[in-house]
Amino acid sequence: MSAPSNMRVFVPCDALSIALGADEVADRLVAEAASRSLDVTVVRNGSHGLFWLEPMVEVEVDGVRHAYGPIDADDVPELLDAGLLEAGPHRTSLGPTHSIPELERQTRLTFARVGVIDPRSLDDYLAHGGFDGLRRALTMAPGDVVGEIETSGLRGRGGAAFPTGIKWRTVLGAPATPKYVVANADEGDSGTFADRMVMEGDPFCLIEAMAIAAHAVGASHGVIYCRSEYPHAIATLEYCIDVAPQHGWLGSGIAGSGLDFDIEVRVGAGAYICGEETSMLESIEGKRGMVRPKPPLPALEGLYGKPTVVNNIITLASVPWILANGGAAYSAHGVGRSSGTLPVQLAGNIRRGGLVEVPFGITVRELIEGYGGGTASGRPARAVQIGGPLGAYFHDGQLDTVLDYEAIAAAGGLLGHGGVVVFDDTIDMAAQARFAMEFCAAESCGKCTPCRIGSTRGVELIDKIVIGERRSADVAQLEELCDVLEHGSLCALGGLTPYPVRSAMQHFPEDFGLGDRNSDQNFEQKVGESN
Amino acid sequence: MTVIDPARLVEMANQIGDFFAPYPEQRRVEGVRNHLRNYWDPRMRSDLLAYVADGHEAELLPHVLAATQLLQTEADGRSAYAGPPRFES
Amino acid sequence: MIRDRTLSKRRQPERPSLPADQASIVSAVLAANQLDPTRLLVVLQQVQHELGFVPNDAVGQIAVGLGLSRAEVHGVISFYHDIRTEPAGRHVLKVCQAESCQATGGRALTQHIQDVVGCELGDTSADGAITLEAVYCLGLCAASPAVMIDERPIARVTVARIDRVVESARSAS
Amino acid sequence: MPIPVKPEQSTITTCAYCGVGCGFKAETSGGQIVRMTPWKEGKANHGHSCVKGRFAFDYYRHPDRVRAPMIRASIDDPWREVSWDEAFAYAAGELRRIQETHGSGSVGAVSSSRCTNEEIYLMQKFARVGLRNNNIDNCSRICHSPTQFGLSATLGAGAASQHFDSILQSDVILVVGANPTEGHPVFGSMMKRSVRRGAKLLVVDPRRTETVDSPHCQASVHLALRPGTNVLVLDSIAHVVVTERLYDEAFVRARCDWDDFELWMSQVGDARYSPDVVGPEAGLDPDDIRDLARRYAAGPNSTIYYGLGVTEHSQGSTGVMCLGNLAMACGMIGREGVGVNPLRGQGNVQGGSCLGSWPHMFTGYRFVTDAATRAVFENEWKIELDGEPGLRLPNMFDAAVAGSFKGIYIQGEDPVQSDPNRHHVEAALRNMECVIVQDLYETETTKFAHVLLPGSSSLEKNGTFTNAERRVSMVRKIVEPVAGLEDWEITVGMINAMGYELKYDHPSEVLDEIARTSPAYSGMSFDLIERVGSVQWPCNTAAPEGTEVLHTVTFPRGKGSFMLTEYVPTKERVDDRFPLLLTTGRILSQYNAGTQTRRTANNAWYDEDVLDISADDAAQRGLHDGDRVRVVSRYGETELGITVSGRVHPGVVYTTFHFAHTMVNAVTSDLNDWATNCPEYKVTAVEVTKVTS
Amino acid sequence: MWSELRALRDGVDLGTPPRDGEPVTLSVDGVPVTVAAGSSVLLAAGIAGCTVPKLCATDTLEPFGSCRVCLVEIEGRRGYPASCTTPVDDGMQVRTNSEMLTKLRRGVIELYLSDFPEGDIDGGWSQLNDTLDQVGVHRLADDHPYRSGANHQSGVLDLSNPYFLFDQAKCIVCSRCVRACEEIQGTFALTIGGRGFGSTVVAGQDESFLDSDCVSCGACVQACPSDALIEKSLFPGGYERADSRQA
Repeated sequence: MSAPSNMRVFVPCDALSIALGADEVADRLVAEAASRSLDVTVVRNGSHGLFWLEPMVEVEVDGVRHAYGPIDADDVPELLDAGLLEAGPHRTSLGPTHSIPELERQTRLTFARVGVIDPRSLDDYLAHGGFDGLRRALTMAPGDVVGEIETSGLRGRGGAAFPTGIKWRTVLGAPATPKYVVANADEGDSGTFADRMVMEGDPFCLIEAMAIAAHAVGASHGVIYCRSEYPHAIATLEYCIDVAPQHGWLGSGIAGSGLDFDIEVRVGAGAYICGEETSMLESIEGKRGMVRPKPPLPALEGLYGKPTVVNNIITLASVPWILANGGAAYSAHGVGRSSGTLPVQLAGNIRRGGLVEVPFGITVRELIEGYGGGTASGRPARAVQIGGPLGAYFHDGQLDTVLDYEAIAAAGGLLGHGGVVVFDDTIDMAAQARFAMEFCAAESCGKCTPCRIGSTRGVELIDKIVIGERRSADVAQLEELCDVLEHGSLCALGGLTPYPVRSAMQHFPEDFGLGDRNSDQNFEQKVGESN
Repeated sequence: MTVIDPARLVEMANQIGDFFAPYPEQRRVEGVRNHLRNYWDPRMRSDLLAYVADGHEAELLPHVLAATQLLQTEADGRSAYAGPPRFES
Repeated sequence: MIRDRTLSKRRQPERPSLPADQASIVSAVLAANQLDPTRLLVVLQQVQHELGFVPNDAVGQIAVGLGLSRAEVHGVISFYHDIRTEPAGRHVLKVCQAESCQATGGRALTQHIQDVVGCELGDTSADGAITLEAVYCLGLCAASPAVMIDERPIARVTVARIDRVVESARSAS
Repeated sequence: MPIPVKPEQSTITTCAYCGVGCGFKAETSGGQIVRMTPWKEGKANHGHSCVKGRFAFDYYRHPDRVRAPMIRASIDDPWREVSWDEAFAYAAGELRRIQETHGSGSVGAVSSSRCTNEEIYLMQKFARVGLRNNNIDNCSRICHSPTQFGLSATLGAGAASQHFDSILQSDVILVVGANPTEGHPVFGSMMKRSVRRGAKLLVVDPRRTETVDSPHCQASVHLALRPGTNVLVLDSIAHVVVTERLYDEAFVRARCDWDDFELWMSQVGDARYSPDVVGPEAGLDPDDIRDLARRYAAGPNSTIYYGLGVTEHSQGSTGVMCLGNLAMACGMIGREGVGVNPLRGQGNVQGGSCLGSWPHMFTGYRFVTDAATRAVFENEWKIELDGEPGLRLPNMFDAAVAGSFKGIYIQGEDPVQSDPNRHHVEAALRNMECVIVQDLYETETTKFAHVLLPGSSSLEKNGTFTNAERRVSMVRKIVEPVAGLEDWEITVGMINAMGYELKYDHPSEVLDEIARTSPAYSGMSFDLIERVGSVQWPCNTAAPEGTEVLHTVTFPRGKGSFMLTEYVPTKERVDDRFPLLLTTGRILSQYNAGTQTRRTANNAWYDEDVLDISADDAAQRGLHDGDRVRVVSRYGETELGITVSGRVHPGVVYTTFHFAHTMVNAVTSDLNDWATNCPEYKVTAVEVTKVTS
Repeated sequence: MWSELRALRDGVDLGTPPRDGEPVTLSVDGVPVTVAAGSSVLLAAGIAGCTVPKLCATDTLEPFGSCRVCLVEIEGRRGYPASCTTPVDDGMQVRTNSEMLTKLRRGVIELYLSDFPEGDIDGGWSQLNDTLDQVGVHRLADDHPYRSGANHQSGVLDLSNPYFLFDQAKCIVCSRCVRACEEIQGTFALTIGGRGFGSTVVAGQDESFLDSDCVSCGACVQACPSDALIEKSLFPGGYERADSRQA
């Protein structure tokens, strides 16, 4: 049997894959291949998001990718012995990648290329439909590009769910120049990592999206504001925005058109609040990340006081597909006012944690049980926090809630950036409520009074409630404080912190010494109604 | 006795002369003359005239000297005051 | 704290200046950023990258270089947790404190790390080997709990795993 | 419990410290001022303030205050306290005696810009009706007299063309020889506000001042010229405007004398003013000169603010004319956001200029040689007036040294400390037979006085001030004058003692008299100012509430006139013995000769004059920060501490003049402006050597 | 152009700078009022004679929106926007009082009082006193759960400037001093240091006022609503703190 020539073996370069040993696997593969004189190219792809299988190694045989995982570096020799390069059988064999059930069942529009391509390879990107959306957009009038986004029904995936088309239309109509496109990559919510996966797995998609936005609104400069906790994403982005202009995809006269647009990466410095768009703009301007009041809207007075598109990474990453395939094709997915797909991130105490891109309309239970396989600990799931640290805690009786913006809101929560964090029955929900206040206190910019002082008072009150000396008075005060935070805060950090606090107290009163919701008829009165 | 040291008066007059030097001849002389007429205490003017007349003509710039001669003529003729001053010399 | 120096008359307070080698590094960073005040945060990050921290004595130079006041620069430094005004230990171990890691035993892990390293979050071990920092999410939540040592992420952290990490950080220079 | 005292009463008044003229509320409790807070309706400050006006008011109750009139026959005698009447009688008697012996012109008077318009007016009236001569001058002689001369010559009005707020509509701000953030801090803040809103700043100044470089305020172009080369550099800027045809021909044709313009073009257009020639001589990069000229000419709205860095030169008046020419040539005059504006030093320097305290002019800049003007005052005052100019202040001192001038009445000034060539001034005063000084404290000058009249501070009297934007604002009595009389009452007492009968019940009557005799003030009255807050002259039937922007339709002189501004280098030159050029200025926390501010806690910031020297020059002389040095010029010497500073270029040293013991004016030259005798404080060749104790 | 400066009236503080825009008519508590476009709802309310309490807003500074006591309700809009940062619109209907607004304002004031020296309120005449009067809360009840929480009562007392003092115990971190130093004076000598509950007003690099770049113009003192920055001359007997609850 002659050794196969120029085989491509894929090992993810995604940060979580690396955190699970992918670099060691890749190094070992290169070393082993060399020692065996095998003609192997190790490609560092993004992750498919099946993190319980990472590090996952793939080999491409006759145009089909076959997966193995999870692989430890020490497994590499035996994997090669088992005939990896011919997709031979091994105890870690997963079969053709596309038929892995958790992947097969997804609807990957935004994440279609993530895990498939070499993120740093422009050729790979182009070979997988890259820049099709931009090419089409450049043939359209800016207003028509915006129209396509409006047709798609795309709403901001960062949390606020504001219709992207309306935002772009506002910037397009703003007379002031220059205009900016800012990509919010300050993905700070616990339990979310979709932005990171795009930046690490399909960075040219973000570049393409920003260029489309630039064309659509008339912007000349783009900024990607990425949190410092993502060094791998930053390195990948910087590589790609360096490469793109060399091939005419950034800079002056993009793709032979009249579009001039460049992008700069700015790195955060450890401030969750800078994920709030106005705070982020301040930070990009080199200032303290203090929240600005709205109005003025950033769309009219954003970066340096100029009209600015500020979009989340996932929002932007959805744009090239929409332009390439049409807004109507996108809005064919989803339910009601929640069009398209949502990349859900399964995290916390979950067996099969990872990224699941599905159309809106799936239930929480389908996600956690169907995709996630239940808790990692094997114990019963007790609470699920949806939408990051400012999202509400759901109890086990609410798992059939449908995942779309309106349904989650109706259930007293918010979808946020699509993070789902599962907790088993060992969790102390009073501690979680306290943490919500503590997090608000730690990350408050300090501008508005409810958030600046209220968050600290909140921590103190929850401590008092748990001690229980004057529990009813303290609970009443906490309720009042939550009102002040929710309705009086300048931005969503203070405004949403009551969500996890109230939901924890409402759904898990026993953890606060407030009786048991299953046995105590009056617990609702005790903990008060959260509107 | 002079009211001020004459050397100082000559210095001041020549400084005024420096300013008017670039003007055409007539405006140059009249400029100096008007300035001395409108801004100088009459005792300073007469001291300067007396000093110049005392053989110190060479110490003044030629057009300043010409201006002092205009002033001398006016003083001699007691000609009436010629109206409000003009700046443009 | 009471500050009262009404009686000390002086024209300009003496402000210590940065050692020349550090000052020239700061100058280079400022020049690389075109003396653009909107790049203050970038400048601070780069100075920290070069010097390991942003010395208080560099603030005046940075302020003048960018056309800002010392107060503004101080305000920005004190806002961002990443910017340090004292040198860190040889290694920085960031321990995630957020919910996904809490759901997977993160609180106990944090306590264990503090015990093993011998200092609280925010402090540096006595031997100067490790600085512990709280971090709110590393984006590794599908395999919590997670930490990051220097720029190396580690997920699905166990006590045994962290002990090895700490040990090798201590022994490495 | 730290509950603050609540003031019982609040009175609106005007700060006397600088030419900005901020409105303040003086808040009192138990008859004493407990604080001064800025008045939000003050049109010069809009509720803002600086460390002087806001806080440095305690000088008024300093133990050093002169509390009673005093006289002495000889300056070697001790002072003898006397009644006001005795003081007036003695002083007037002495002046009369001198006039009888040495002639009518042997005595004179000097008014103070720290006094009110009414008081300044009364001082010139004192000279004209009391002394019966025109020997009256004011302290703007040593600061902004060239402004009055130069702007009158070109535009026809010796005052700022704009109001302060106008700078918010400027696109380009050209600051020449001024440092507003130190000298005129509240206006400086307004300037910075304009810069933060996008106006571009161009600075011509030998020093890298705070105006050039401070947080959020950086000059786009800074011409750090060699001291003394103002006119050369301004002509070079004009050269660029002319040769690159950046001028506004339509404006010039419509508004200015075209023949004079052509004459001017041919002068400044000459190759000798090319930036390539001027640059090396002035120590500048020629491209910077071009850059500045182009930016100024491009506007669209470019304005000029300038200070003593322009006027205190042997070509001070010429420098001012250069600015007037430049503004006219580029059409940058006669609307909001443009103009030419002097930043005046003392609280009422503009008033000092306007109110006739000149040896050659009556109120409103009308010549004493003009019979019609004289007739107005002769009619008002019922007395025949002298139709020839009197002596200027420096000439009075010259004459005193020469022995022909023997008596002087000085109101609120300290020429020994503030006038050029200290030794000359001292010799002059020592030569006099009667020196009458009216001041708050004993000063360097009172050492030579025979009569000491206790003056009243601006907190102790009623009247009006005119600020640098021609704005007349109310000064109100907050506390009683320490010796019972307001300054205007003292001057009235002196006039009466000289034998001219005169009576006013209130200073408003003096302003009424000014209005009757002066067209630019004809609509002005205390009632009007009370009603509208403050009024910018001209105020007359055409402009019943005053005029914000001058020259909108025509110039007061009709067509604007381009003056020829040939550069004549100062005679003050560096050489091997005196290789450095000393230039002078002020600092925020101290005011002028420091008479008031040195008697407040402002010394916490700055308690002595310090010499700024470049690192190169310091190193060459083995000097270090904090060393004491001897500063020697051709005229004298003094000792100072030094700061090694990046704000001055090699070859230039700089100091302030706030402290009497420093005696900076013992070093400065006695060269002065060709037109007005304003001293050349900004250029003195010196050497600096370390003092080894 | 000039309204922001020239329309200011002494003794009257409408909370945000007057503007020059075209006239806009709205109603506040049913009272029709016409103001220039670009004006804030807070200013319009003041002109309509409806006093909305405020702390961080003053008409010499640009609106900031931090204190959250000037919240109002606007017909057709969600939530409780801060009236200082909300520009007027034609036909806008504003309510300055409701049960919820009262509750929110009291809630915010209680948070302030939880970090303010109790003994410095009675007898005071600061703008904070006015606001407390308007909201109708002057102290926390003896058994209020906010008592004994973390506070800044042992913070910096800066007596270095010869003319004014800064007592952090009385600082409500409204940033008016910082903004005055920037917007009015243009010196930028002050900043907020830290963030969140740890936010404090600091001069320079957290040094004394005298050592900082402060030029002692007094703009910060003028701007301070809570007498944390105040003239020393108003304390003839010297200044001592009322109480020093330990942090």
